[in-house]
Amino acid sequence: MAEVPLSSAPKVEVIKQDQDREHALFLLREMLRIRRFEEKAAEVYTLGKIRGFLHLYIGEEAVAVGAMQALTANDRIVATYREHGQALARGISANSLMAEMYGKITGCSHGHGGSMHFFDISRRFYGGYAIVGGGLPVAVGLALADKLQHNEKTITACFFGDGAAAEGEFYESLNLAALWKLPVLFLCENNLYAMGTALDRAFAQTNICLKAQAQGIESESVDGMSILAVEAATHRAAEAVRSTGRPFLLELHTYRFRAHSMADPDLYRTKKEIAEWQVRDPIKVFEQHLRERGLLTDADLASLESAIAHELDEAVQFADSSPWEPVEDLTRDVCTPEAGKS
Amino acid sequence: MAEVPLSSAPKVEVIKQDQDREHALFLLREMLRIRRFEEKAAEVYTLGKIRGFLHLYIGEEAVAVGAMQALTANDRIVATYREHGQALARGISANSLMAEMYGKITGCSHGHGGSMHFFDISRRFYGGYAIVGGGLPVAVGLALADKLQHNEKTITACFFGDGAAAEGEFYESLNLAALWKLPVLFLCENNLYAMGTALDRAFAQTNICLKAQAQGIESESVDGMSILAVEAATHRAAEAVRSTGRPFLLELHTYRFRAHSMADPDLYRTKKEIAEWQVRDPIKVFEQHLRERGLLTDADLASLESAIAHELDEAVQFADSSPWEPVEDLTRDVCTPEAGKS
Amino acid sequence: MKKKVTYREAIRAALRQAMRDDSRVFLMGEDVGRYGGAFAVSLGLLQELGPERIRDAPLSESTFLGAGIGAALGGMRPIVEIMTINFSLLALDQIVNNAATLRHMSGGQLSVPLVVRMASGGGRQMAAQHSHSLEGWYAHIPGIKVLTPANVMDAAGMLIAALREPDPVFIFEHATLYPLEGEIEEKIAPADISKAAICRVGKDITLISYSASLLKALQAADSLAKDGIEAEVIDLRVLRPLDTATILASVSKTHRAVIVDEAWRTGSFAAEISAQIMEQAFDELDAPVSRVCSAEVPMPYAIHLETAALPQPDTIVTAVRNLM
Amino acid sequence: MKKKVTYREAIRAALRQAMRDDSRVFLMGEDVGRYGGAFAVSLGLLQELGPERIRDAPLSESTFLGAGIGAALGGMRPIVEIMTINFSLLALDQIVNNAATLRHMSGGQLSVPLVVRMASGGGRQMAAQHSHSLEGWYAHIPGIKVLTPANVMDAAGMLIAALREPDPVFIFEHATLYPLEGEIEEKIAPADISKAAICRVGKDITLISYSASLLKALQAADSLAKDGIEAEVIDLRVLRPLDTATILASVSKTHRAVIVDEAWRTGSFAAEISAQIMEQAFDELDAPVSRVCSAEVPMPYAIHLETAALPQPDTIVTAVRNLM
Ligand SMILES: Cc1ncc(C[n+]2csc(CCOP(=O)(O)OP(=O)(O)O)c2C)c(N)n1
Ligand SMILES: Cc1ncc(C[n+]2csc(CCOP(=O)(O)OP(=O)(O)O)c2C)c(N)n1
Ligand SMILES: [Mg+2]
Ligand SMILES: [Mg+2]
Repeated sequence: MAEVPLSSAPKVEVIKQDQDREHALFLLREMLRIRRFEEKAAEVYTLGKIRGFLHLYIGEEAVAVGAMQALTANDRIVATYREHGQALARGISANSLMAEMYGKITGCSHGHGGSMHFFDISRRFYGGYAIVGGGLPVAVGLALADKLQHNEKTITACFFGDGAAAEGEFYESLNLAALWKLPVLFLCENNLYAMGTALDRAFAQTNICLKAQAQGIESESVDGMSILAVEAATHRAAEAVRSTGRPFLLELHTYRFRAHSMADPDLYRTKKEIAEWQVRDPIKVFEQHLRERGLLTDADLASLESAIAHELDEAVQFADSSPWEPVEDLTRDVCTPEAGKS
Repeated sequence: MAEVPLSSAPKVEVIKQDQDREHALFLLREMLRIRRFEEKAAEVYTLGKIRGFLHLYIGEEAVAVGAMQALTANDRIVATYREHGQALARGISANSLMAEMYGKITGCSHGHGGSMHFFDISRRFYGGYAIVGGGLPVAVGLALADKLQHNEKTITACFFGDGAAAEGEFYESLNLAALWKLPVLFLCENNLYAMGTALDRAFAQTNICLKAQAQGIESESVDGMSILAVEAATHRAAEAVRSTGRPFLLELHTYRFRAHSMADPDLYRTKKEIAEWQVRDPIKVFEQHLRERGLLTDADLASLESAIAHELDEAVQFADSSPWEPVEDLTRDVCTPEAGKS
Repeated sequence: MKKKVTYREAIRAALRQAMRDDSRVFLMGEDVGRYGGAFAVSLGLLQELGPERIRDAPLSESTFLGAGIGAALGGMRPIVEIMTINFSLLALDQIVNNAATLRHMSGGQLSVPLVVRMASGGGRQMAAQHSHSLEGWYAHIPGIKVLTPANVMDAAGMLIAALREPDPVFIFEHATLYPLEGEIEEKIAPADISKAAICRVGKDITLISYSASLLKALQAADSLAKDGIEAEVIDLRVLRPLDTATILASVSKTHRAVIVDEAWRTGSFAAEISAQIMEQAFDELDAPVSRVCSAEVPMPYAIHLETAALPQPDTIVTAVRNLM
Repeated sequence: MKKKVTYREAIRAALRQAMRDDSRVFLMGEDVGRYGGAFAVSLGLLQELGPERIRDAPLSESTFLGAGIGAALGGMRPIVEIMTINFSLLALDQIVNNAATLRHMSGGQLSVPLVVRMASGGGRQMAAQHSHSLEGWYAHIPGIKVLTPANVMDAAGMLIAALREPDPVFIFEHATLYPLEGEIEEKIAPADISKAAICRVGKDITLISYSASLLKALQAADSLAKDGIEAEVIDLRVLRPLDTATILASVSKTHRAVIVDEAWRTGSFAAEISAQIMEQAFDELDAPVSRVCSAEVPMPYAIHLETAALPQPDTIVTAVRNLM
């Protein structure tokens, strides 16, 4: 079933220099923040404080964190309903994300969106799309705007799942981006499942890079469990998009350790398969990698963990104590106030 | 611009035996019938007797006639709004097609469909789809029905244009047919244009067989101006579908000599390009081929033409004199009468 | 013999029965098999009936719905599950232009005996892209039938009835109703899908609703009764073709009506019902027909906002009081 | 200075003006460039403005409309042309779930200044898949504006006005109106897109319509006048947000109303108008509001059937007479 041979060791690139240590610890911290944030979200969900759909990213942290390193503050990001990782890695505060999931007005979408619809335009984070495939055309359009405005170094990074690659919009979007030579970095998070449907039960041809090629787009497949591999590949891909102005597709082989959503009993995968992938836990593997090179001590880790725990306690506290939007404002944001006329 | 080198001679296969002559004259007659039928339709259209959209197939006759030879009476056919050729080649009478375009109740769709929506279930001709790409899922479903009912030798032939290959449904349909191993013969009539949009202005990657491959479907490209090449290739392809139960895509390189529809001023192509393709006129080329081999005389041709002229005069006469559906029956066929309950 | 089941289980039982009784019937849709359905409706059926009958489809709503049309034309009795009504927007071209149209366009040669099921509605904090109530759009389309089961018996019986129809039938299962309990017979009989139902008899006002909103209308009727207002409550059950006769008979008795519809107010199906009462029972009315619908906002996630956006028993009560 | 142009030319002039005045504006859609537009609206503009501003898109309605949303978010002022409303079904997910929703869902952070133009309607024997009148569906969607120009001035002026809106605007150009003649100013001013228009003043009954049906309502008013019935005729112009005040004022004067809407009757936008009159002017009514809509049939090709399916001046006259 799995496309990527499970036995293959993660292709981490060696960290050579001392000044890299700081960056390495940053990457580790970012992945840990996502992991702990989501564990906290799941915990709060069971208390009924978060409701609706909650899709956890646990296991896939290397993708969001690694990819984000290649993006500048000007670049634009489009994500899916499974976007906690991207949002945190992009620098949206845990406070505003937690508050969003509580439905509070202090949330990054004023409590209108919840877990699936994070937005933060100050970070050029354009959401949070919960119709599978629905974000791709929007990403293509953002890149078109940049092209037409000659924002030459700006690219749009579009995250989506393997499942989305079955929807017609995927092909249409790739074609349009390639045809019009638009700076879109397509980031396919291939976690081998779309809800309960395994990749090879959804596609007659499971090679997603071949699909990109057939639409005229260059592509590369990467071990999405290795933060260093993802980071390096995304740098290359983003650089290709920036320098050519053309789209590129990166396929990131990864795996979600948790169920599709909190509502999913996860009956369609074997415990064995999950366990095999857990051996490749991007955080554990990277920790090990750093320890082996003497770059990470128990004390380092403890201090990372305690800072994160503190951040998350504060986030929960913030969300809990934040106010609700007045119910009178229910329809306020449906249309732009007339004053906003351009 | 053109994908197929114009210089390449049509790959006709040699007609060897005497008993083949009858078949060859049949193929010629079928192509001529389509050509003359459409010329007549265009003429009647200018008189205002046919209205709405009229999309002529002139130049592409070898595709419909050649492909149809590989289909049995049990096979199912799905076509587009440019389906006069397919309908005639499938044996629907010129009378009922002409009457349909007049909007008469004697038409193959009772005058409800017009030129774009020919149906004849007795011939397993399932229409006439005018939303580009809209017929493909239906064809996939027909093939699914055959598979589930173990109609093992039955296949569904689905005609569509190069333009349809840009729509998401094309990729979705190919994937579903391949994934579920359904007996669909996809027949892509690549006439290099979707209305006024040339192939290479619609696709970053113009190779349609590569797109088929990326969806897990075997494919082949054929000279669609050569009746014998089309016939032979479709026999092979249909045989592949019949014997494996799996889909196959045949790309037929062809060209429409007329404008997209009667409403199209045809401003987006050069006269030169059209003239170059007219050299490859499937009817002229085949006539020449037969003459060179002593299989066709002027007398043969004259007798074919006169039989066809007679058939078409009768069709116009039939359409002209046919009755209109009573206006009281306007909504009669919207739902199946209760009596039809299964 | 009756048995107690949930709405979800009732549909599952009907699916099972239909597939056992007729080899032409099969189910296809996203995650209907291994996953057991996004709402666990088909849980276990893959194991019972096998992958030919319970077909997991790739994410491609337009195409697998279109394939349902083709399969129906080809002699099968497909049931297509679209996970939710939100995603059905991706398939609307196939629905409007093919499913609903082929019969007429072919001069009556074709019938499309296709059943499409989908979950709809808000109330579970699923936010703007997962909470639509677009049944009214479907009810606008000639050539199809639109069913909205609001109880366990209808959930099962309507599916059985739908499979006997020669033309496309769309069944909207409200996502909040799946846990609802009720009774079905061991052998599920086809429901009558030609009539609305009077769920509560009253003389002072008619409350007209369907699907999950019906339960709110019934709650409102309960509290109105405490104040001596006897509301008659109609479950429309079938939005297309609409059973206007039952509505008119009730309004002719009560002379007042409130329509409760979870759709956004402007252009809601409630407007159609109001217009029909206007056209056919104008002289019977002692007050204008009024509507309780959803606020005109993409559904907000926050619980208090979602609650405020949707029709609620108290807003129905207020609407009734304003007419008395 | 005024000049005489067709509806088609008026839109072209507005496109040209908009693109000259604002470098953020561009047009994209199928065959808008080399072909000149399926209805020749943009004929010549590619040559004038170049392929960056007049962008031919591949057949992929959902994606190029979605790309319009993205381009709007990214700072441009895109005009997306969907060839016809029929094909817009393929893009409806992007419209409902993204274009109309992003502003609210993002807590007011985003605006989507997107203009979408499309041809709609029947009357040209284009049959079942090319003759839809679904403006009423669009008018149901919160977060967008819906414009239906019925004359040459509006065709031009509404486009200019739409481009100044911060939110998505949908403009429906009736396919039979393109050859219609009228006058526009040399420099096209933005039309007022907040109000309906009284096209003919009358005292006996109000005829409410929009788009091409309006012309039929005006014809009906002419023939009614010969019999001494003075109809007031309202062009709705904007279906969302609806100018209810103008409707109510007229009905309060005439006490009778007929709504003419090319959509299929059940679930038509005409129902919404009827319901609003019921709710807000019930006491003013001397007769039930009635509707003249299309027959509930996928549009037939044959001329006599299509004519019978659509509202016509004589069916409007009959509807009026039935109320007097
Ligand atoms: C158009 C559409 N169809 C179905 C769904 C229901 N759904 C939500 S997530 C999902 C699976 C998507 O899988 P993938 O794209 O691989 O992303 P992942 O969840 O694995 O990150 C499905 C089917 C949806 N949201 N949108
Ligand atoms: C979904 C959709 N979009 C647009 C159109 C308008 N249209 C009709 S035919 C056509 C071109 C189709 O080209 P192709 O598929 O190559 O077929 P051809 O006409 O060349 O035979 C277009 C754009 C349509 N009918 N359906
Ligand atoms: Mg996945
Ligand atoms: Mg073509």
